[in-house]
Parts: sequence; C-alpha cells; structure tokens
Amino acid sequence: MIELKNVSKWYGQVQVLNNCSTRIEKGEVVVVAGPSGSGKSTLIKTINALEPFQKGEIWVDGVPVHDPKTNLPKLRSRVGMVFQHFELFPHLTVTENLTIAQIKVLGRSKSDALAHGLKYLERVGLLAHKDKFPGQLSGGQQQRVAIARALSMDPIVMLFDEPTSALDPEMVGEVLDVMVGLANEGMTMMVVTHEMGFARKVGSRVIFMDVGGKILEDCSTEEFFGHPDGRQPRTKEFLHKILQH
Amino acid sequence: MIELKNVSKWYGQVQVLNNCSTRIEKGEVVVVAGPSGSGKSTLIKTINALEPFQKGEIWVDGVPVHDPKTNLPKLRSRVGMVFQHFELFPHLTVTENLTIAQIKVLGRSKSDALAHGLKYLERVGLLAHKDKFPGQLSGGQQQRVAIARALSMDPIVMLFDEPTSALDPEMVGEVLDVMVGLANEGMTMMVVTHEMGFARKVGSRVIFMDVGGKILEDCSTEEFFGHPDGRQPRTKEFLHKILQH
Amino acid sequence: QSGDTLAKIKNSGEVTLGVRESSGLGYTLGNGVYVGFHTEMGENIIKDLEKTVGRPLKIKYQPVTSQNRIPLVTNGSVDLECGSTTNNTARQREVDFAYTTYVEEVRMAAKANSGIASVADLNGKNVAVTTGTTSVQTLRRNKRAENINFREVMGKDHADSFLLLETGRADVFVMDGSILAANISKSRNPADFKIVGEVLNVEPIACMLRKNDGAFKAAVNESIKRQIADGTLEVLWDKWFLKPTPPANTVIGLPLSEATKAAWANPNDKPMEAYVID
Amino acid sequence: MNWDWQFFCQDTLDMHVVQGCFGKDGEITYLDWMLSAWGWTVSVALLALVLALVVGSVIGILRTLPGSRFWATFGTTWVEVFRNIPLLVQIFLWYHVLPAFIPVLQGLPGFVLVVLALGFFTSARIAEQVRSGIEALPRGQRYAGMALGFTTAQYYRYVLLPMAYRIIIPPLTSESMNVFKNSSVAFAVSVAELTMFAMQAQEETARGVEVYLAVTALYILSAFVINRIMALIEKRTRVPGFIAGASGGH
Amino acid sequence: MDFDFSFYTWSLISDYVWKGLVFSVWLTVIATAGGIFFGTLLALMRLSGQKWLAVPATIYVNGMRSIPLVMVLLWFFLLAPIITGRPVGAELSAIITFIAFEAAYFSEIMRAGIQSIPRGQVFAGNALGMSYSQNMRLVILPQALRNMLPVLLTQTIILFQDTSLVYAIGAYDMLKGFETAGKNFGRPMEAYVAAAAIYFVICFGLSWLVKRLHRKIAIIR
Ligand SMILES: Nc1ncnc2c1ncn2[C@@H]1O[C@H](COP(=O)(O)OP(=O)(O)OP(=O)(O)O)[C@@H](O)[C@H]1O
Ligand SMILES: Nc1ncnc2c1ncn2[C@@H]1O[C@H](COP(=O)(O)OP(=O)(O)OP(=O)(O)O)[C@@H](O)[C@H]1O
Ligand SMILES: [Mg+2]
Ligand SMILES: [Mg+2]
Repeated sequence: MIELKNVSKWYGQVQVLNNCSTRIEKGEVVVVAGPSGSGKSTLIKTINALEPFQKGEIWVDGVPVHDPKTNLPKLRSRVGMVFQHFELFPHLTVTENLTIAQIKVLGRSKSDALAHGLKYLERVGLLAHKDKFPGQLSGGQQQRVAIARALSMDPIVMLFDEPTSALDPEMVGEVLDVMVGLANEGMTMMVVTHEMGFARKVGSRVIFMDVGGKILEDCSTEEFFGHPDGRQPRTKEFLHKILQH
Repeated sequence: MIELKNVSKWYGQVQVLNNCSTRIEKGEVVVVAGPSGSGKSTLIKTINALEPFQKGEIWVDGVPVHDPKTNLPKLRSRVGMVFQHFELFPHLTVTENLTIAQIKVLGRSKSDALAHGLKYLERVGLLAHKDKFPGQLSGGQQQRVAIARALSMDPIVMLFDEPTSALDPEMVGEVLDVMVGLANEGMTMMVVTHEMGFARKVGSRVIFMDVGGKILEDCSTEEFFGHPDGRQPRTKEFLHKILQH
Repeated sequence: QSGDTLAKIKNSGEVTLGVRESSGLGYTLGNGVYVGFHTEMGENIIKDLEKTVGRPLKIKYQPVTSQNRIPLVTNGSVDLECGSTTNNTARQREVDFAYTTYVEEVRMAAKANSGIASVADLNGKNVAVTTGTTSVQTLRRNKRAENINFREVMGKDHADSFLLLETGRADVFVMDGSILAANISKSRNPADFKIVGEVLNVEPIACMLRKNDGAFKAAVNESIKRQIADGTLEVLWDKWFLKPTPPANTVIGLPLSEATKAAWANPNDKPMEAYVID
Repeated sequence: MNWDWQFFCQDTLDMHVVQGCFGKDGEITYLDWMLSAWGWTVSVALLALVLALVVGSVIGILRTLPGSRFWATFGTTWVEVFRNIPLLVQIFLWYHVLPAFIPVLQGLPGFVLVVLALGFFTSARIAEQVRSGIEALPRGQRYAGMALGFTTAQYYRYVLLPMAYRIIIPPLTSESMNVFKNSSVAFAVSVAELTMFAMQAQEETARGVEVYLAVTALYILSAFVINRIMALIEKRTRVPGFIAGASGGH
Repeated sequence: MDFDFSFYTWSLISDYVWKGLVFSVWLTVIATAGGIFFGTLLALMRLSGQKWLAVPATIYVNGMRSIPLVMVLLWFFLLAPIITGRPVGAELSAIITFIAFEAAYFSEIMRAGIQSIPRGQVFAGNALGMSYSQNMRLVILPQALRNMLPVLLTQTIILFQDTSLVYAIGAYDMLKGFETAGKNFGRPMEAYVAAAAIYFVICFGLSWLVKRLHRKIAIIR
C-alpha cells in the first residue's frame, strides 16, 4: 500500500530525514514514536507530499509520489490526514468543513457530499453539532470532526499526526476511541503518537525515530513492548522517560 | 497559611467559583484537579489576587486578600506562581528573568539578586544556560527556569497552574522531578495538574472541582485514591476517563 | 510634443480648455461650471476656432493649478489655457503665449484702519503671500532692494492668505490686484479692507498654448484681436469686474486699468521682463 | 522631454547662474533653498514623530489599563477624533479656527502648530498600534508580572511594553515613513518645507518636472533612511530564539 | 470670531459638495476594491518563494510606499500622456493612481493576514487534495480577509481622506467642494468646520459599521 525507499530530506543544511525505508501493508496500523524534533511529522507529511523530499522514492497505492509528473492534489485526495491542531477551517461550519473538499475536489454534488459527510459525522457521534462553527466545539469534538472530514473523502489510508496531544486529558479518550474503532474495521493507518496504551492495544507495528531523522526501530508491537532488551539504548531511555510518572 | 472562606466569583452572569472554602497548612502539597473550565486556574489565581472575586474572604499568611487596602504587589511578591505556558519574559536573558523582580520589587542589590537567582538556577540544573534567552530553551527547560524565578523571590507558598500540560511528554518528567524535590523539602504548594502519578506520590491532599466552580472533593490523597467508593459520581467518571488509555 | 493643434481638434471635434478654479480671472461655481473674465474669453476664442476648422467644437474643461498648468500644456492634455498665467521669459522657453489680454498690477491689501500705505511701512510687519505665485518673488526682490525687514507668511491659496489678513496673522496681503479686489468684495465686511501702496510689479497675463504651433497661435490671436476690436472684451470686463457676479452677487469694482487698455490698443505678447515699473 | 537642471544653480532673485551652485554672501540658489526646505521637512517630521510616539504610547496604554473606564473612553475618543478628520483639515482647524477660541494659539508659529497637528494625527494611529501590540501578548505575561509583585507601572515598563514595541516595529516603520510624507501639509501653515519649495520654485523657474523629480527623490530618500533606521532598531532589539509576532504552526 | 451659520444651505451642499462627495466615495470604493485585488496578487507574489515574482513585488511595494501619494498622482497625470500619446483625464488618472498606490498598502495588510493563518491550515487544505488556487480561495483568503478586516478599514478611512489629494490634478472631490464654496462666499472657516464635521461623521460611521460587521463575521475561536 505504502512504500518508502531511502527517503532523505534536508532543511537547508539540516538533515531531518535520513535514509528512511519502510513498507505499510493494507490494514496495518503503524505507530510512529520518538522524541520531539526527530522528524515524525515530517516523515508522514512526505507520504502525501505535503513536504517535498530530496532523495529516495515513495509509492502510495502504486503512485510514485517522488515523480514530478504525479498529480499531487489527486493523490492527496485519496490519503486522509488528521493534524495535532485539528486544522478545521474556522470560517466554515462543521457541515461545510465536511463537504467543501468533496464538492470542489472530488466533484461530488452538494447533496451527495452532504449525505456522505453526515454519515461520518454520525459515526463520530457529533451529528447534533452539524451547524456549529469549529470554535464552538471542544477540542475533542473538533478532532473528531477532523477525522470525519478526512474519512468523508473515502481515503485508502489515514495519517494521524499527534491527534491527541493538544487535547485536555479528559478528551483524549473520546478521540482514541474513534481511532480504535477505525483500526478494528481494518483501516490502514499511520499514527504519530505518544499514547503507548493505544500503540499496545491496536498497533500492528511501531516505528521509532531519533533526532536526525533516522528510523531506529521498525518492528511488530509485540516485539517492541515485549522485548525491551532487544531495543536500542536511545529507545529505552525514551520509553523510560515517558512512562515514568 | 492559606485560608479561603466562601469565595464566589462571577464573570458577568456566569459563576465560575461557587462558595469555595478550604485551608492549606504550612508544608502541605495540595493537588487541584477537575475537568476543563471547572475554575481550577481561577481558584488559584484568586489566592494572590490575580483575579478579583466578589464574595468571601481569603487570608494568606494572615494578610486579608479581599481587603481593598491590602498592598497587593507586596503580597504577590511573597507568593510564587508558575504558569502553564511558563510566561518567562522573552526579551530578557535567563539571568535577567531571575533577577529583575528581586531588584525592582524586593529592592535587592544586583549582586545579591544574581547570587540568589543563580543558586536556584543551579538547583533546577540549568546554570549552564544562564545567558540564553527563553526562546533558546526547550519547553521543559523554560518551565524549570520559571520555577527558579518564582523561588528566587523566597515565597512562602508556591502555586502551580498545570505546569506540565504544555510540555512534550519527554520533558514532563524533568519538571515533575523538580517539583517532587521541592515538595520533599517541605515547600507549601498548591498544584493544578492532571498528573495523577505526581498527586499520588507527593500530594498530601486533593481538591476536586466541577464545572460551575464548586469544590466536590477535599480530602487526603490516601482517601482520594484509596477509597474510590467514597467519591462522587462525577469524580469517578473523570478519573475513569483520564486513566483509561 | 509640438504638433498641429488645429488638425488635432479638427479630427476630434474637441478642445481642452485649461481653466482656473479660484483666481481673479476665472473660477468655478461648483458642479463643473467654470466662469470668469478669462474663462469666457477662452470660450469665445474656441467659438471663433469653429469657423477656422469648419466644424463645431466641444469644450472640455480641465481645471489647472499653478503647479501643473505648464506640464499639462506641454504634454498635450490641455490645448489652450486661459486662466491667470503670467507671460515671462522663463515660461516662454516651455510654451507660447497669445496676445496679452490683461495686465495685472501687484498691490497690497491691508486693514482699512491699519495705517499702512506703502512698502516703506512694512518694517517689522507680517506679510501674507500665496505659495506658488510670482508675487513671492516680487516681494523677495523688494525686500532686498528696499532693505526693509518684514516676515513672509505663506498662505496655501488666496483664500487662505486673505484669511491670514482677516484674522490678524498678517498685516498685509501682497497679490495681483484682481485677486485682492475679488477677495475683499466677498469678505464679511468689505469696508474693513482696502488696496494700498505702490504698484509692486506689472505682469502681462495671457492665454497659454503649445510651443511652435504657429497656425494655432495665429488663429487664437486672430480671435483676440476680433474681441478687442468689436468691444467684446470690454463688455466682458464690465460683466466680471463692475457688475454683480455669481454666486454671491458681489461687485468686485475693479476699473479697467491704463496698462490693460494699452495692451488692448496694441496687441502684443511681450513677456513680463519687457515691462518697466515706474 | 528636454531636461534642464541648470536652474538649481541660479540665484533666487536675479536668476543668474552661480559658480559652484551654492550661493555666497547673501546669494541663495535654488539648490540652497531646496536643501534648507529639506531641513524643514526633516525637522517637522522628526519632532512630530517624537510627539506622536509619546502621546500615542500614552493613549495606547490608557486603552489597555485594567479597570479604568474613564481613561479608556478618553483614549477611544482621542483616537476617533484625530484619525477621522483629514490631516489638511485638521491643520486648518489648528491654524485658523482654534485660535478663535484659544487665543494663545494665535501667537504660536506655524511650525509649532504643524508639529502639534501632525503629531496628534499620527498619535491616533500609533495609539492603535501600541494597544494591539500590548493585546497581542499572551494574557499570562501580565499575570506573570503581577505575580512577581510588580506594580502596574512596573509590569508595563519591564514586561509588557518591551515586547509590545518589538511586535509593532513593522507597522511603526510604515507610520514613521508616513510622517515624512505627511509632513508636506506643513506648507499650508507657511513652513518653508519641500512641498512649498516645489510649488514656489516650479512657478519661478517654469521647470516643474525637474523640481518635482528632485523633491520626490528627497522624499524617497528620507523615507528610505527612516526605513533603514527602523530596520536597524528591529535588528538590534531582536530577541534570540523568538520570532516576534509570528505564531508558526507545527 | 463670529461664525456665520446661515452660510450652510441645501443649495450650497447640492451645488458644491454633493458632486465631490459622490466622487470621493466612488473613488474610495473603486480604489479599495482594486487595491485589495491587486494587493492580494502582490502579496501572493511576495509569499510565492519564487525570486522572480517576489523581488519585483517587493520593490514595487516599498517604492510606492516611499513616495507621497500626491507626487504619484502628479507624476502619473503628467507623464501618462507622454507615454500613451494622448491625454488621460483627471478622473481616470485618479482611479488608476489610487489603485496602484493603495495596492502597495493593501498588499502589506493581506500579506500579514495570510501569514497570520497557521501553516497547518495550508497543509489541511492540501491534504484534502485542494490545488493552490482552491486552497487560497476557499481556505486561506477568506480567513485572512476576516482577520484583517479592522486594518483594511483603517486603510480605507485613510484612503477616503486621501481622496482630497486629487486637487493636485484638478479633480473635484468633497473637500474641494467645501473649499470652493468657502471661497466663493468668502467663508472659508465655516467651510472647513463643516468639512471636518462631515468627514468625521462619515469616517466614524464607517468604522462603527465595520466594527459591527466584524463582530458578525469574525471567526469564532
Ligand atoms: N519549515 C522548517 N524549516 C526548518 N526546519 C524545520 C522546519 N520544519 C521542521 N523543521 C525541523 O525539522 C526537524 C523535524 O521536525 P518534525 O516537526 O518532523 O519533528 P517531530 O518529530 O514531528 O517533532 P514534534 O514531536 O515536536 O512534533 C526539527 O528539528 C525541526 O526543527
Ligand atoms: N476572562 C474571562 N472572561 C469570562 N469568562 C472566563 C474568563 N476567564 C475564564 N473564564 C471562564 O471561567 C471558567 C473557569 O475558567 P478556568 O480557567 O479557571 O478553568 P480551569 O479549570 O483552569 O480550566 P482548564 O483546565 O481549561 O485550564 C471557564 O468556564 C472559563 O470559560
Ligand atoms: Mg510533530
Ligand atoms: Mg486552567
């Protein structure tokens, strides 16, 4: 489904991705972890070419992302993405947020888009809020709308960039619940997160990155959590810190 | 040390503190928890009169905060406060951040203030960074400087408002470590936090607030965590949610 | 930019007439209506031009200021400017002038009870003059020649300068006689002011046109000669200086001067420098 | 278009060409005159700018003070009055109308009046900038200052204003350039600055295009110099590791 | 000083002021619309990251902002006929000059507005498959406009006041109307006081209206 081959990226002189390679199969849930600044966000943004990269190849469902001739908007419309700060469009209502890209990008009719969008809004339990503006919702609700927005484009894969780290602790649960549901239904997912509970529960694989943009670990969840001795020292230090208190 | 008697506060029509009363003795570490918007920040801000309140009385070390004749700047200089977003002064170096209030408010000489400030900077493990600007430090480092800044005023009590919730997970630990150290040395502390691990470890009491600004629970840490059955339904729901994943 | 203006207006059927919005010889009544001695004379000239080119001409009025009138004529925006432009040698290098149709005498206006009667009385006084006029230069020359010490106060336009006199910020207002007369006549109490003193300068005023366009200049001059000869100009003088004028129906009361009479008697386009002040 | 720049070397009285273009013993060339006019432009603009900065800061601060309705209303009124009437009209009111009610103004020279008028006009805009600069700071900064025991004056002085000014340097730069351009209204009250020079000199020399070109160049030069000075200030006061005003996402 | 209020009459207003007022308002509206349009283009050029677009735009914007408007007006009015070979009327000159001049100012406002939108919004639009222009039209510019509304207003008020500078090219605006009336009737003071009052009422009314509008369409955060 997704394949990265020796992807490297620099900001000016600074290397932020260093020869990253990995494969994600249909139905897998891959958790990406690592310290701040290690390039987790950058990595998943290269997958739908939100960030350009200078070296290597990325294939999404057979489409070469690195090829300058690829129609990137079209590719992106097939990859769902959820951001740390939700990034709902604050000047549009929830319904408009759900339908605008369906109408303008996929060319769906207004009524089709609406029906489709509301279906997913219901799925995340927010149908009652369809006419509100994002600013009138709590953080957890906004993130659920953002997930519904991505889903209503019928993506083949969903990318999540720290979807819960900007939320009040009480609201983390409601968003994770939606994500667990998606995973259980077989959606292909790549999730940057520090929620090790979530990783344990539904992750099929863990990718651990270190500062400098290197993939330090890429193994199954059982392997990652079950055999701490097999891990790199940096990984152990990190896990120790975030699980300490 | 601190006593609140029937404190109520309104923003316009909306009541955000509802008849709150409690006492904090010297050396106690009181953890304040509760859902977002329940008035936790407001409650601790009333203690050093950063937020005015309309009804009730607050006494800090025998000084009546509610009395319009009280010299509030003087009172505040004796109460240390640490904020969620650190609120270091970005245009001043770490050293200047530590000394400016000592010099301008307490009237200390420059060299006294410097010696005093650097002592606390060393205590939080950041002496090497004394000439940097806040923007050049990581979040965890900034928060530790903020704690040193508050401490260098020699406060009789320290107030913390979600000191770790704006931090990267990896950095939460270093700040909590400093706070645990303080608590163990006998500092009187009032801490708004969702870190239940910290509450369990060093808290002597837990105050739980609900939306509307009411204190639902006010009991010892053992009682709070040890006897879930004795808790209000709202408290149980909250604890369930934030401990779930 | 020299060219054949006659051919141009014949082609387009339009003449752009440069007019003034507030001077003694031409002003506006608002709403795009322009009137005054020179304005009306300019309209007469264009009527005569209709015969020359053999077709009716539409007049487009372009208000000009002393800052932009010369560039507008040279760049072709204005075909004929009949406002209150002094014919002098510096300008003759840029533009041509038709026959002199009005000879301006620079004088001073003062409060009637001020006791000021000549330039010699100006020691230690404030003298108002309007920015962007030749009177400033005149004043500067007088100042140095007579060795009198006075302060110049520059008004941004004539109304402003007159206000300086009215409110006491200035003791006299030095300017073209026609402008002084017009401002006094419109003031609240015309009797409070009078025009005093010697003639400080004499300036021939003429319509301005593009340089090196002999045919056009000849046609304009032909019309002016006609207007002098058949008395049209004298009637216009009467109408604009001796009878009530719109909008307030005040009478300016400026009799036809000897200098202007002389210019009419012997049509010429001599520059200011050729006039001697006695 | 045929250029002729020689008139700059001419004497302003008898129009003869002066050797070296700068007049000696009593002679004043058009070049001398233009440079002195530039001096007046710069003086008016700088003094008005200082006045505007002081008054604008005070008014801007008044509008952000906690719990002072009277002063907030006063500040709002000030801003609305001085920004909603065109500058040229305000100058006229200062020069001709106000002295009818406040006789002392009658005695003030045009220079002082125009500095006042231009200064107050600009102060209304600077007040808005100062206010938005202060309001752009996180509320926590105010709290942090208070919590350390600073008095209101102290936390404005040491905490809020240093950052607020840094944030508003870009609009302040534009406003400073505007003051130079707007100082041209001083001609209306008899200050012999560049615009008055342009109006008068083109009348006397009939070389309008050249005069305007020279004057435009001096205005651009003035605005450019003030722009560079502000850029230097911006650079010198830049806080390391902190992008003032920019709130970047992740 | 006694003020003569009998000077204000309806016929005076309709004869002298009305035409100028209409012109001032009309010029303001056109120059604001045109200025925002071209200003947005300039802002996009500066933000494009393409040197060949950004550098000319930057030079244009900074150059325009250094020249007094009245000089720009005069220059265009005087030079345009020489370039085009035929006279350009005062009104048309005023419109073109104002749009060109205001575009420089509006571009700075729009640039600030666009930059104030979190980068994440750009990513979000792109991630949904929107093209650059769709993203600008549907996501970024609507937010930038809303955020910048108060600043756009201030600039529009300045613009409305600056329309009086068209005196330099002989166009007839509201202030000119008052001045002419004041001159024709020998009552300049009364004319200026009236002008001050009318300007104040219009500008203040405008800012009040926009404040209300802003409250209505401001983004709920
Ligand atoms: N636009 C940019 N210009 C320059 N450097 C950048 C830019 N964006 C990111 N970086 C740098 O690239 C590196 C990787 O950033 P990235 O956001 O991918 O990290 P991350 O692992 O997602 O961190 P976090 O947990 O803080 O979100 C960091 O060192 C960051 O400073
Ligand atoms: N300046 C203000 N004006 C009006 N209402 C306010 C203001 N500040 C806070 N409130 C309201 O007061 C209530 C209590 O706010 P407070 O910040 O004390 O909550 P909190 O418990 O600290 O929440 P959080 O966990 O989100 O920090 C909330 O409903 C909030 O919306
Ligand atoms: Mg990230
Ligand atoms: Mg809070």
